[in-house]
Amino acid sequence: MVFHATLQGERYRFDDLRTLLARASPLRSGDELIGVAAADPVERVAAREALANVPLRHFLNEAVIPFEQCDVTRLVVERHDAAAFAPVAHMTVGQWRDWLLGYEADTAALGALARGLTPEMVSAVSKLMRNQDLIAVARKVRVVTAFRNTQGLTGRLGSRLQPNHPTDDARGIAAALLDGLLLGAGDAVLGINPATDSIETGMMLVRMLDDVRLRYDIPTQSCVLTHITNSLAMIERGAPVDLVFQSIAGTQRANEGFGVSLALLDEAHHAARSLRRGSVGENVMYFETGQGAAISADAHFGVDQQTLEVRAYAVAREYAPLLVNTVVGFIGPEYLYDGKQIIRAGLEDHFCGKLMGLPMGCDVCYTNHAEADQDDSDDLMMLLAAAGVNFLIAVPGGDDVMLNYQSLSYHDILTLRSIYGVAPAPEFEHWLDRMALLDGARRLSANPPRALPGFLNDARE
Amino acid sequence: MVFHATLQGERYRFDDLRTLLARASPLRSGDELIGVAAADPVERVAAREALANVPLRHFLNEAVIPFEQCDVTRLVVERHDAAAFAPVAHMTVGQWRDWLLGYEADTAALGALARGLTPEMVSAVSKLMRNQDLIAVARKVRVVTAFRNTQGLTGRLGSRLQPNHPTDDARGIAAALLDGLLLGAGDAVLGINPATDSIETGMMLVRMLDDVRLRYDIPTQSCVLTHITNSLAMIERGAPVDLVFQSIAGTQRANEGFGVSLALLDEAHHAARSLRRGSVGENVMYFETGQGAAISADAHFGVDQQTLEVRAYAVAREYAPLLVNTVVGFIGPEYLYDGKQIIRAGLEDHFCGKLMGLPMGCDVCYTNHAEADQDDSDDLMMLLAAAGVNFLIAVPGGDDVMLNYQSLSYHDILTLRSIYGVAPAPEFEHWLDRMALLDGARRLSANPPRALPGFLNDARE
Amino acid sequence: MIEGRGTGLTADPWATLRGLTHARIGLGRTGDALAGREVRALQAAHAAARRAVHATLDPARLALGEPFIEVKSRAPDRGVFVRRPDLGRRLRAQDATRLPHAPCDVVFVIADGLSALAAARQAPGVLEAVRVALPEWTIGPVIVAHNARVALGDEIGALIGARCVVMMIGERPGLSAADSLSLYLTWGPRIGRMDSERNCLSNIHAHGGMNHDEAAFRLAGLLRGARALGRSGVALKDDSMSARLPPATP
Amino acid sequence: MIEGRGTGLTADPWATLRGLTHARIGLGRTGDALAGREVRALQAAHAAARRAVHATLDPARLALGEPFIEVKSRAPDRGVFVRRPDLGRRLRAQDATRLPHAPCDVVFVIADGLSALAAARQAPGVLEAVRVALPEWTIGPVIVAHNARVALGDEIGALIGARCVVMMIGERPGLSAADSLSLYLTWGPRIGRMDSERNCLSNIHAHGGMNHDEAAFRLAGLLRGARALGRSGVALKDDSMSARLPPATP
Ligand code: B12
Ligand code: B12
Repeated sequence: MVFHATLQGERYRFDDLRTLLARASPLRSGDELIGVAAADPVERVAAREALANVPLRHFLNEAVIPFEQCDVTRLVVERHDAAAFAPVAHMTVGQWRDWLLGYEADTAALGALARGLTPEMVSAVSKLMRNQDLIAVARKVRVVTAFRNTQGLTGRLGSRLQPNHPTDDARGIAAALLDGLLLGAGDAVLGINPATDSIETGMMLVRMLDDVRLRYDIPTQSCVLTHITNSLAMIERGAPVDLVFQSIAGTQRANEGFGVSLALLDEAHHAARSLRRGSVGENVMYFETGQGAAISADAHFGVDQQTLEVRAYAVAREYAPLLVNTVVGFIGPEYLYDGKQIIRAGLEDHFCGKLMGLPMGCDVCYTNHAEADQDDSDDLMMLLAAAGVNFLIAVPGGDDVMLNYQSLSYHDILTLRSIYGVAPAPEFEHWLDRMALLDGARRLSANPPRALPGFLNDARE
Repeated sequence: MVFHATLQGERYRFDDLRTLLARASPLRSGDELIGVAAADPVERVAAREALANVPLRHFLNEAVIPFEQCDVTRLVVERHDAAAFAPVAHMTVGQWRDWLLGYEADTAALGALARGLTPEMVSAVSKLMRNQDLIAVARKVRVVTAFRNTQGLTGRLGSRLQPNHPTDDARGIAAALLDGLLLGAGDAVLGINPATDSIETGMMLVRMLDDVRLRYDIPTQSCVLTHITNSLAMIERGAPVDLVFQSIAGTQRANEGFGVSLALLDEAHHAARSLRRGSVGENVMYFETGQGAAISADAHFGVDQQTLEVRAYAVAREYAPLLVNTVVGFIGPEYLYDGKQIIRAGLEDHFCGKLMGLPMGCDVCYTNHAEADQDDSDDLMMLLAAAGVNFLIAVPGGDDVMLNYQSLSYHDILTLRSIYGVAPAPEFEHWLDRMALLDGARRLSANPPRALPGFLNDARE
Repeated sequence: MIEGRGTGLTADPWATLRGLTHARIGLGRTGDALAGREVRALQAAHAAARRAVHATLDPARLALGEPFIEVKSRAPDRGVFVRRPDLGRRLRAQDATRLPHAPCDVVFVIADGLSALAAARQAPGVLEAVRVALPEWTIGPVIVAHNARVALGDEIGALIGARCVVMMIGERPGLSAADSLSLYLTWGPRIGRMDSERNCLSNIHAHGGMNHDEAAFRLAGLLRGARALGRSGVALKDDSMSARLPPATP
Repeated sequence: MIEGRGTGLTADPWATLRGLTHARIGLGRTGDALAGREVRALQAAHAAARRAVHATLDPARLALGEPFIEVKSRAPDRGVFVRRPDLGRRLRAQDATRLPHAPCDVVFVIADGLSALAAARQAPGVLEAVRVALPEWTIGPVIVAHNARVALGDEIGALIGARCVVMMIGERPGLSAADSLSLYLTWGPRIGRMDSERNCLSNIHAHGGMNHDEAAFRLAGLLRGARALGRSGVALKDDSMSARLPPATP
């Protein structure tokens, strides 16, 4: 369908929904790269005006990527829940934006809506929102998941402990793991990106994480973020796999570029659940997404990168994940040029993911080829905490020595706990207490390595 | 004194404290303009390293602007309180940064320190801080002031209601004033910038604000932000002046450019206090500052703009102000180029002002010639709320139709109240209750103009 | 919860009040936030205002009806102009040597400042009205200045040998008025004058701002005051309001 | 409250553990925050890593000791390269026509990627070791590519007529290693190959990363596996660890 808007005496035309969405998107380098960004700020505002007038129902009729060419489109169409959609079915995107910000749209109302929403609707409404709107609405949404502890409760902020090492050295990883645990990180997951693609190394790491968990009786889950085919192989070979990880994207073609398909995700989901390793819940999947992935794989179909990102969330929610996080600043300036674009995208991703019903976390980060620095990360982590993000990623000192980028440090999580009055998952908080890692004011003590004795058996402590 | 640092094999030299401070400052266009910014990021880090090693005591010996040439330098030297300084007297800037972030540096300790600090010490330590540090320390500081209500209490966020009009039309101003009051703004001050320089118009506006206050018995204070000489004239002519306003800067020369002197400020302070119009307190001054003002007046002496800004705070605290705010994004991209620089400067100014003992507020804003937009303002207002800012400025719809820039809207203040759980000054909150402007959930109702009857006597309501 | 402009069902209680100001009062609200249409309206206005900053001044379209001298500051283009106020305050070398020494009471400079639009739309009208209001004053050649800041008038006034310079300069564009003009008056212009030595009349525009006649009237008052005082600045006040009844509120 | 590295008074309990990883563990802390010296150390490393992104590859300093062919992508400089991955994936026209058709088992491309430093420091050593590990393979001319992304190898491999291409490419510089190299292996290279059709060995560097011999050993294993399988990518796994005892952890 063709859309129009008149602004400042000029008439703008947008040839289809895909184009309209792209032109309405805030400026970002990825959309410029594939030539779908608005030509100037006035065209951008005109597109928003036109978009505000599109009925939400229209999104059920016009696909941005043809049904026949993409299984993500098919998934969205097939799984659309008309009953859940009913409360907003009569609205335009603009009216819906106002409804979302209204007082009546409370936690219950927003939660009930998720399955009625398509990614394109959610992406569309985010484009009509300022940063404060993205925060104000997202914080009303609660998505609670569980495995060995409960993530996403009000007043809580989870953290992934990411103890990567450039050669997957077990002792090097253990040292970084210990550092994080002593600083109270890791309730969302103890999650290692293995440097190599070796299934054997993966097995070794999974076992090592499970040993630590058992030895100290930590109510958390572990994950080795290798390719999903490797995780399947590890499960087959009897490794103690808690969570299965995979990077996913918003088009069938981009997922092929990642070496995955919906069937493969399904298989892995079932395999992991069959192990019944969760104690308080059965959410066994962990997904990462990030604006730009589909563009990088040349699998974007002329759709703007943010809409593509939300399509990835439609994939994710099929598998009832424990954790989903956008890697926002990780993919690089090719797609999010500077701190401003990263911050905006981080807030969008969190908002969109939550609205879609996902337990959204974020890797607040930047690469060294981006125009960004620690101040931008500080800003984004604070804004996400205000928005009620489920969990954040943290690495020793904020420097990932294997993936080569800067994320948050364990300390940053402590800062957020103090400033926003949030705590880790209740089961994990209880463990911190039990291990006497907290001081009288319930702040992390300055814990020497011996506070968790025997961690590296043969390293002097 | 000459300072050195070696970084990545290169030795850097900084000829004096002034230069060292400038090179250590985060990148900003104003410092580039006067040629004092670091040549590249490596030199900047080297300067920080050198600065970290400077003993705080050294700041008592080396002035960035000679004693003989600037009364602000003289004021700082003469008013330095050695007893208050004692607890940190043995530290370097770097050690002091760590001390400030430590748990022992609590509200009491930080409050006791203020009079022992010089602006250059405070500016120096801010340069060693990331955005999160600026927030984490500032939120520990409380500066409480009072006139007809109490500003700066924990859990509170004040707002200035700024109902400007391009021709000072009384009814136009009243309409904007009513809009703000119905939205719960205005506890910090009802403050009009008069478009013209006319003392008569000023008198008319002061009377009009006082009438409104009396008619509805609003526990707040009013101010017409005209030149201080005009305020003095108005007081002489018997106008009901609550607060005396003045823009101030960090050098004698820059203040001369503003048409003020310390003696003039003193005179006005005494004149305003002599009226004894406050009910719960006697803080009668209102100051605005902002990075770049001294550079714009060509009165910078080669000192970086942030250090100059903190020197303005040394001026402000002489007069026990009720309110001080940085206008941060207001002066323009000549000094703070884009959203990132504005956000950083806003956090710096708030931190530095608080540490100096001032009741800091902020005009979260941007001009149309800057590379910034609403998203940046959203970010900064959220970050300042996290930092515990005393008050923020708000105008109808975020658009000041006289000063030509975008500040926050009254609605933004409501958003911050919800997200950060903060309320206006207690006396004012009580008034909102009394006038039945709050709903059951203590949120501002959608109040039609008639909720404050008779506001514009002859306008149909 | 959405109320305010255009909800349709009930008569908008803000309608009358909105006639009193161009300020964005009585806006639609939802929850704590502004209604979406207001957010978009602001974004549209922002996009337009940003365009205005980069517009250039075309002297041909000023329709001045009298000769004028065109000069440029040292800022070569709009991009540099925005970042380098120092350059916008000085004439480029060739223009400094070209200006005639032509002693007079006052010289008027039509300057783009941050809104060439403002200079184009307001300056000619104000200038015309000022001439009428100051019959006894000798007025120097009209100067049209590009990429100019307020202080550029100091150098111009000094070179011409004028007793006073009036910069008619475009203010930073606002959302409601992207074409607002200010008049900055400096008695005894010379390089190095401080802002406290000038006076200012601002917000001259047609969207609820000061009109040309009012501006000319006030400026004339200030100029006479400056001449009487022998200087301009903080010591000189705009008391034109007391000079006539009823006070003008356009 | 400040503990960790260098507090002086007590022996640092983290000292031993710090020998196990280059990760920033056991850092000094104050309140919730990192100690200032750690913040500054990170800033210093950041400034250095950003410089590395913009370094260029000087083939003369590679000391290759064999002939090589130099090519460039369509990205004219480092600034454009960073923003335009599409251009970094295609040869500029003159280089596409210049490359010889020289069928072989594998062609190696030394590519700057995001760290020319990495290519310069690691690629020659790895290449030398790979030659030794693959005596029976025919190896095409060494290509040195500027402003190259991983997928540039697809076009190069196809033009040369190689059965397989190995990109030896600089990773994005990290704070601890600004000179980390990756090897990306693509069997049957042609424009349009997906990343799932490649295999990767990463983190080849001297700051606790994989050493050249280990990289060559693993690469040889992957190459043999790819030849046996007739393809590379997700289906091919790096199981070199099981091939020998004890497992190498440098
Ligand atoms: C950036 C990055 C990504 C981005 C790539 C998008 C982009 N446009 O940049 C995203 C987040 C999408 C990503 C995804 C994955 N990545 Co990755 N990624 C990296 C990283 C951090 C930097 C790569 C780099 O600097 N390239 C250099 C520049 C110059 O080249 P480029 O042409 O711009 O980059 C291309 C390649 O890097 C390629 N790529 C990225 N990851 C991978 C992984 C594999 C196996 C292959 C073949 C290609 C590939 O994508 C880019 C675009 O084509 C490296 C870590 C490192 N230290 O290098 C890991 C790394 C290469 N990725 C890795 C993995 C495992 C994955 C995933 C398979 C994870 C998963 N379970 O799904 C997915 C899928 C990859 C795929 N098949 O496309 C591993 C590879 C391990 C191995 N030895 O096989 C690494 C080493 C990190 C790790 N140890 O976890 N990745
Ligand atoms: C920006 C600004 C400032 C900035 C100036 C710094 C800077 N580098 O830009 C700051 C925040 C420091 C400032 C301070 C003050 N300002 Co002021 N300012 C403005 C504003 C918003 C825009 C000016 C503009 O666009 N200039 C155009 C560009 C192209 O010229 P420029 O050369 O870059 O700008 C110079 C002048 O604007 C000058 N300037 C700024 N304010 C004032 C005020 C007076 C009286 C004079 C003579 C000059 C002057 O400073 C700039 C640098 O030299 C106007 C509002 C408006 N709608 O115009 C008010 C405005 C001009 N300011 C005003 C006032 C009252 C003041 C103060 C006197 C307030 C006080 N009580 O202290 C002070 C001191 C001014 C001084 N003597 O220096 C009034 C003037 C009223 C009048 N008719 O006299 C205005 C109209 C706003 C208002 N109504 O409150 N201001």
